[in-house]
Amino acid sequence: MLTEYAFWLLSFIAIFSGIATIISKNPVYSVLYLILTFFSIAGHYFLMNAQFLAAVHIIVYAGAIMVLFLYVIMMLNLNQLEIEKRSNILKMLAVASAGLLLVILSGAAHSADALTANPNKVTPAGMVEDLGIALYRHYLLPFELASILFLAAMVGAVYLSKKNLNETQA
Amino acid sequence: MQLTNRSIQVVKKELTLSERLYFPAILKGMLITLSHLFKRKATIKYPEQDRELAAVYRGQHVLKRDDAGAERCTACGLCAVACPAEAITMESAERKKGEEGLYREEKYAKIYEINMLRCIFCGLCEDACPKEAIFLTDRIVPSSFTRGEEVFGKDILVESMTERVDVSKRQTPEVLSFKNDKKHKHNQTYLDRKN
Amino acid sequence: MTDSMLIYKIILCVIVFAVSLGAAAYMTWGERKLAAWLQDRVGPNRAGPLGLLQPIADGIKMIFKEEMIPTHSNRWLFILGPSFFMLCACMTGVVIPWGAGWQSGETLYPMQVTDINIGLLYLLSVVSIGVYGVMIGGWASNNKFALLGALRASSQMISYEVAMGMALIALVMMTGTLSLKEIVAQQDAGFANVVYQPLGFIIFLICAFAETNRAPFDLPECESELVGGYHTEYSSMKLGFYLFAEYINMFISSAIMASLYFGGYNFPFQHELGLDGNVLTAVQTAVFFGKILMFIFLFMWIRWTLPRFRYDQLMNLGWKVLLPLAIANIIITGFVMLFTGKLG
Amino acid sequence: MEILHNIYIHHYLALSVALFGIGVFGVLFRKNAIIMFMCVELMLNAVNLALVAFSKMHGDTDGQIFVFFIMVVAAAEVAVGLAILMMLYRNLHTTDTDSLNELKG
Repeated sequence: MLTEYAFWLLSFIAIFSGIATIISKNPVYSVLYLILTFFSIAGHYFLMNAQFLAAVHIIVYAGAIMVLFLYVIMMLNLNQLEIEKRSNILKMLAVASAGLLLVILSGAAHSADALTANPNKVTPAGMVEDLGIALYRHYLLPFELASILFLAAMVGAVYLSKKNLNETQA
Repeated sequence: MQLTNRSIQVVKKELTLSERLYFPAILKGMLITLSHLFKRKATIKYPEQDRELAAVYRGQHVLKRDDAGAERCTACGLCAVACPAEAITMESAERKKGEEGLYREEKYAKIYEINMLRCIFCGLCEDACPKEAIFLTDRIVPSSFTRGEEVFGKDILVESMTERVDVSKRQTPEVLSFKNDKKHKHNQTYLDRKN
Repeated sequence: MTDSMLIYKIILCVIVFAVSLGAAAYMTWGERKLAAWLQDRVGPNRAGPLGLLQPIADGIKMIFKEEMIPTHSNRWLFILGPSFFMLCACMTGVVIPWGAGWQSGETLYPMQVTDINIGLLYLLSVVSIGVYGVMIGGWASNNKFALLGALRASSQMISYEVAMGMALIALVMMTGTLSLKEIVAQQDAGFANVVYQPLGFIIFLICAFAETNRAPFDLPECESELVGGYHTEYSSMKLGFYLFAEYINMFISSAIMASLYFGGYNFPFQHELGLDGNVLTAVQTAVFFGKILMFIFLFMWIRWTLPRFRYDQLMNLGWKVLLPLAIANIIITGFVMLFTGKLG
Repeated sequence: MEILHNIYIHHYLALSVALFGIGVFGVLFRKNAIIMFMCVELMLNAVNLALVAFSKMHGDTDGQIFVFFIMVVAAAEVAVGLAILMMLYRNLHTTDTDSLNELKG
């Protein structure tokens, strides 16, 4: 029972703060609401017994990615945003296309009703070991490729954020 | 151009490995602070404990009375003249009949004020005084909230006969013995003269 | 989970909370006393015997001071900042095993609020979100110094988190578990982990100093450049929260270091003493607190010895020294495990 | 916490779809590049949620592994993307996507 209430509460928080993220005028508020969304998603992971993933999710998303966002917004001093003027037609189109997508996806999700949890195959606690084995046995190549991706991203980020490119070439 | 031979050439030499690791230096510093943990504390708990003062410490002034209780000051003004900070002012008055027990000489100081905010505690007033009347003592001048309170009048400066202020530390043995010599008229109180 | 166990856990939670708050309060006293002693002074001695009531006096002063919120600040975020920082500081205490557990009849009541099997990751994640308290507070103050202090603090904390996590990975490789209870229990049999992981311990120690914003890494609040750093605009109890949370962080990180690297509540020859289970637990808890006190002393001792780093030195140390050392530590640990055949 | 008795996969899918829709709407609705970027993150997270729910349903770890890789990609993307945004802001002093209508910087 308790977990059900937790599910509804977390879902409510996730959707509420998700909406707040996109309608907040101030980007700092947007970031904070998005962090709240991520926390509630982490809560969902906990509910689904994916504890390791929940912790990693918080460390990576809340602890690193959103800090970077906040950092950029604070550094650029974007809190006094010019009022966004987007034409009404575009707004209507945005609502329409997002709504259409929503309808299609929820229709697809609804048809998944027959899929229920398979109680025989519920993995026991100790997700860390299972994940580790899966990651380093079956998915070793993608894992290594991911680290190469990281390296490339790191080099790219450092190169892009250099103050003056001409100076470094000289 | 070299003016003196005290100039030293600064050499920025390469740090050795142990210096570059920093840990030995950090450990050394930490041992130094640790050794201070066990040293005698320099602090004293002031109102309960008094710090030992030097024998020649110059603190708050006192205007002395003689042994019979008469004020020694005769308002000659030499202290005010000697004062480099111009902290002393006084107003003299003539002694009336019947006041011999209060004032030693025919002239006395009606008002005698020392501005403690100006005073530099040099002790020149003490040196200038021909009547052995003003002395600096080892008492610490109390602090106050207003400037007016720091101008000390006779009510504070003149010693009371019940709590006499010992200034023997400030006097050489010769002066002390001279002062006790009643042969000199200078040292006689009015009671001595009466007898 | 039975009802009695649930009640017990709630009580334990409250006790852990109260102990960390009380410890933090008395650490302010200890800090001032120790600073005084290291400088040949006496320290607080007026409020109560030995100044022991000083934290209470400080607390009363903090609460009754005038509360100021700058006019152009962001009011809600201004309040959220210190609250969040305090929350994160208090959250870490729940995974630390304070002792083996109380045997009452059939059931064993563990001295740990919750033993989640990803305890170490939980710690890291709480530490990593602690940055927000500082950033939000500094930004909401609408003050250049506060913002710069906040940016410094956050970049410092993020940088040192990396090396800290790397240092922990070597430990996790060795122990094969992420649960703090397990790690502490493993140290009962053999030596404490610091014997096997001296380099990892030193890296972790330095990172703990940086994470708690303690000298010589107290750049975020360096008075000579940034006035008060991220809490320049704060006064009254909101400032108190920031300062208090720093001490709680210090207490908790001392507890973590004690349990990860110094055997936690275990002490040598504990089973040879022939003590009864519950008595042994009490002694173990006392020993654990002794270890924590030792680390707190180290924290304070270093603070009053070493001067503050320059900012570029700080970043160089974090990225160019500690991170490579931590990676080297992982590699060395891996090789040793390979050759000693401890690989599972 | 082991089993959610009355919460089935379609609950999670509905939540995931809702979050994804919010993300899409945000990307279309807002003009600020940083907010759009954040909405992309939100969409990625909606997908992650669905993957974890599937992983839970099937009782194996593959879904979670995919979530890992999505996180990796998201982190790399944010690092590069924010660097690009910083460059953009340095050159144009705005993060409004409508002002990026020239190929020359």
